[in-house]
Amino acid sequence: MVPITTMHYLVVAAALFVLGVVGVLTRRNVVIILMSIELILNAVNLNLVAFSRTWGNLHGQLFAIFIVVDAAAEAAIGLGILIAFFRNKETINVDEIDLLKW
Amino acid sequence: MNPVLNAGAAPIATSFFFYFLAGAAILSGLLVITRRNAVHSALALIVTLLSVSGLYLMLYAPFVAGVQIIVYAGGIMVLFLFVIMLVNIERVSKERQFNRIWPVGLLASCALLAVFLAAFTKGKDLFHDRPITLPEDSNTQQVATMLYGEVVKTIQNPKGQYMIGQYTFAFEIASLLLLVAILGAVIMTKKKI
Amino acid sequence: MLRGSMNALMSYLDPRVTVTPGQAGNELWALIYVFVIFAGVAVIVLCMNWIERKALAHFQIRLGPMRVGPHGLLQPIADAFKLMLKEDIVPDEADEVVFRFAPVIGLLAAFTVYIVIPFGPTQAVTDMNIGILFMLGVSSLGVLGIVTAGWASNSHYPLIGALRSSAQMVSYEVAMGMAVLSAILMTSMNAAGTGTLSMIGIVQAQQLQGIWFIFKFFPLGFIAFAIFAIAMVAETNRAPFDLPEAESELTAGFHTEYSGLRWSLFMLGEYAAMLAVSSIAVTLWLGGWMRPFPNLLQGPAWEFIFSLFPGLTFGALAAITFISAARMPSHAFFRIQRAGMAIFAALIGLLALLLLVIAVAGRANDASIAARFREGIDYVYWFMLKVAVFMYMFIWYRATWPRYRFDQLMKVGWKVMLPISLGVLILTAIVGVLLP
Amino acid sequence: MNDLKDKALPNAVPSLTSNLDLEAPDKPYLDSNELILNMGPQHPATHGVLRVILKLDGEKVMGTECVIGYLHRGVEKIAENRTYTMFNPYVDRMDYCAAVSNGLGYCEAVEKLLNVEAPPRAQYIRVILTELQRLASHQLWLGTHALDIGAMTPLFYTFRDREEILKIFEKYCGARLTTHAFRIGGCQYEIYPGFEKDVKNFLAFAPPKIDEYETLLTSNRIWLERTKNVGVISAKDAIALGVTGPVLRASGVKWDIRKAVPYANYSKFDFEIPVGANGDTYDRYLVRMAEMRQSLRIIEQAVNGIPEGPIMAKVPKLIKPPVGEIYHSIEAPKGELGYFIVSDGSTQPYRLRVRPPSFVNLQALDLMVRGALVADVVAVIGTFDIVLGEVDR
Repeated sequence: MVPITTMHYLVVAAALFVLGVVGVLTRRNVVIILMSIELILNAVNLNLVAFSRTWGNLHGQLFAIFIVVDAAAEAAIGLGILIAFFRNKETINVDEIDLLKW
Repeated sequence: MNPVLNAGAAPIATSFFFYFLAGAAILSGLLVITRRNAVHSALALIVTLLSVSGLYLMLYAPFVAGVQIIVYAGGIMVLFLFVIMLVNIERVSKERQFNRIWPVGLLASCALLAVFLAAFTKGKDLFHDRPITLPEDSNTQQVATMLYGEVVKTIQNPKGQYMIGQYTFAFEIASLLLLVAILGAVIMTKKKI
Repeated sequence: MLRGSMNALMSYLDPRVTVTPGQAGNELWALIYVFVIFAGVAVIVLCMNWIERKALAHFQIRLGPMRVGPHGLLQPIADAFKLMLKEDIVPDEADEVVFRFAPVIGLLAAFTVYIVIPFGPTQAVTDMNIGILFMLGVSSLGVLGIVTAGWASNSHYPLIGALRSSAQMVSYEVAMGMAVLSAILMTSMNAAGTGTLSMIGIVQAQQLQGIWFIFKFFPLGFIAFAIFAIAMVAETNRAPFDLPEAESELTAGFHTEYSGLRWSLFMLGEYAAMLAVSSIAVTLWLGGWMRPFPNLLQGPAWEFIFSLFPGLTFGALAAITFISAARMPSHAFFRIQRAGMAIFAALIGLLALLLLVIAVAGRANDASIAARFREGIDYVYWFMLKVAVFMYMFIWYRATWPRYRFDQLMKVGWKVMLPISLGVLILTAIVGVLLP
Repeated sequence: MNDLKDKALPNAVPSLTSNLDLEAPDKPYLDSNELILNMGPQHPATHGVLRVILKLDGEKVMGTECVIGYLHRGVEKIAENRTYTMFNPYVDRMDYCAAVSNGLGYCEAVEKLLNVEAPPRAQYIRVILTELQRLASHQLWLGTHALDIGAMTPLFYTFRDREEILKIFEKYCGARLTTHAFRIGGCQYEIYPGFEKDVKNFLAFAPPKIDEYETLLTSNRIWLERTKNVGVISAKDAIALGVTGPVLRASGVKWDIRKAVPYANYSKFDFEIPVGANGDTYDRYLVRMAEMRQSLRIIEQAVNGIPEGPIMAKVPKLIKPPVGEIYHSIEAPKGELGYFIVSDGSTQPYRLRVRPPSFVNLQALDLMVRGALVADVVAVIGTFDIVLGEVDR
């Protein structure tokens, strides 16, 4: 069997990234779009950690931790916006959120 | 001490676990973007997150794996589920699931995939797998050192001297970011302030 | 293959082994530990079921189960059979897949944490570098089971229960994490300044510093411990924080729609989680597997005296059982019950005898297998004894206190426990720096 | 959350039918995160078959609507087809937790209609039994109320002690729950030998037990948080809604029919009316606890002064009251229990109307829980001490 190399991890990360992009670009439900963004961030994290191992230092892992922090902030804000919007417009579909104000 | 008794844990069945976790991650990633029901998507995303944290463990990044589980799966996803239940509207899952420009989006994603494929096939040599393994035992300690700094004790100075870590500033900025996020979320979700 | 296995089996019994099977790469022993722990947890949950009902009953001047077996000893088994035979109802409007899967999530989360619980320096499946982080993370996954169960039931009471539990567990996790952090901070207060997240490392740090962390920097350690002890009750949804399943408000909360085996999985998960969080508390603050005064009362004589404790405890249990068998009314109706009780006592007595024999055989610190067994029994005994205190407290709380209201629960979590735990954390850091 | 002051509800009586605003034309059926929760009729905390429809915003109660009648047996209609004597057992089935009090009220009402009075000995027996019943009813209330709030243990303590009262009932008349202890004109049974001893034993037995309940609850922090400022009702509102009994007294109104309109010799006994100050759930708890002690006081005076004499007044075998109408009310454990009887001179009442305390008190539910949380609804339902047999009749 082929030994598992960094390349393998990169391919997995790329696949997750593309799945996330597809989700962001095609879905209507804001919640699922936010989840797709989490998918993208995870793909990036996986890349960073894989590179961290390749280069033998911890900077990649540090970045990954910062991205996790960022993802937490993003989820809180995104879901906050979502709830505020849902309260006013009773919809969570992106293509109905086109008024640029409420 | 007998080296046989305390042999370091050599990873077993690496490729099996890698393919298993990678498959689980990608498959549930696919489910995330295809399910009608947002709760199903969220559950699939949890599986993805756990698989990815398994992959981190295989990459000798136990601290990141732990953070991934505790923050993502235990925190963020509970928040997601909470919000989905709060805005639980039946009709969303019966409506059209994809937005009007979905062909464009899909096309763009395909283009992105093509770029990735091209990069991987053309630039295969760029990503050599070096036989470097990170020492597992001190991972947390090292991460902590880089984030917060450490107290260095020498013979001349036994009380120790504080060394600022490489990322201490970024760490403080991150905490500020979180504070702003908390305030923003509270202000936005509160009905009356 | 077989010889290799035998070799692996025997080599780990060598008393010179100082690491867990997971670290030693001994998969066979790791698997044995996994099976022993899982079977042990299942048995303890059954026992807990009986003990809780009995203890609660005696708190409330009742007798509790008395019919199935002497003093209702077989009641948990009868209940388990009943639950297994009951119909597994899935409501029509429920989300079937999620509904069926939800109890398993909670159970998985509760059982996975046992991988890193150190019953002794080598009596754990493995020791992780991120042990306590792993435990907190995985045990926080348990809430997903509750949330999905509540949502999938597609019914109002379970939904409210699920919302309550998700808010509650996320809130109390914060205070819990802060309390844990102050204990972790204490591990780093040695000459080298190296802290650890590993569960075994935390206990060894207590051994090294010669103090249980509950007494360290008194009262800081104690306050952190108290915060954890409160938060862990909230995390496991037990009274007085049992809002997600508050039976007088939400009928049964998130498991209203569940029946039979799936319902019992929730119960199993709840009790397993109780054991797990109690184990964290014991590991972090009460010296884990260490017997009382390991540094003060040293020497082979003390070792021997303390190693008699497990056997004596079970001997006392056997004696109590014998006495209560003898004190049963001398009516023909109780004949079988009395015989059953006597057999039960005899079994416990045999166990006690076995433990005593092992204690005596492994008396000296020689390199015999008996010595290793004796050590292991000692460690597990002291660990489980400390855990048992917590389990009793859980029952005691339930008998004593009314239930909190949701907003009060949140207020206690965010406005009382979090500031206190943060203060303790900061004070611990300051004191740790100021005191050499 | 718990601030009931800025509630947008005037002191007027809320209309029970439009509480939920379900039919408001210009509003959508429900707001985005509002929820209709159906509490009951099968629910552990609704004390029988009360059904409360709650409109919730998250956990906050926006409105309630009580649906009653699941236990309706048409007691008042039955009365029109029974003779006065035959109807007597039926009243026991209304408030089955305080059957003796119901019987007392009915018997006294008919006696008033007949213009006879029970002999003093019978009056004393009646007082002892009724006050014992009040104690038993309050104990039952305390156990279930505490259970609703999540404290399991008091239930078993109160049931243990209630058992002693029920034993006295059983020895006296053979029944424990639906006692049918009194007859029109007095009592059917003479007290059994040893009755006084039993009651005196109970008088010595009960006070430490009441202290025991109080140690579990009165200064329990969680109990205080769960009951203080929960379900507050002002004296004005309480009077406007016709609330009576401990619920009214906890709001600070010193209204007890035993003192206000004395009946059954109550004027001869020395006792106090405990009142509360804030009208919250905790005050109602304290009032009832104090009432238990006052009941013991009354029983003590009564059992030491049982006069000799007959136990039955001269009442014809076939009761045919003169034409007329009468309203007579007593202070039942739950509040004012009134009987309005219209007699057409025949052997059967022309019309009999019961004013049950639980039914009237239940009106205040919406006022008390609006703006509170779901858990408070349970606490407030418990604090009314409702019995659905009495609400639905």
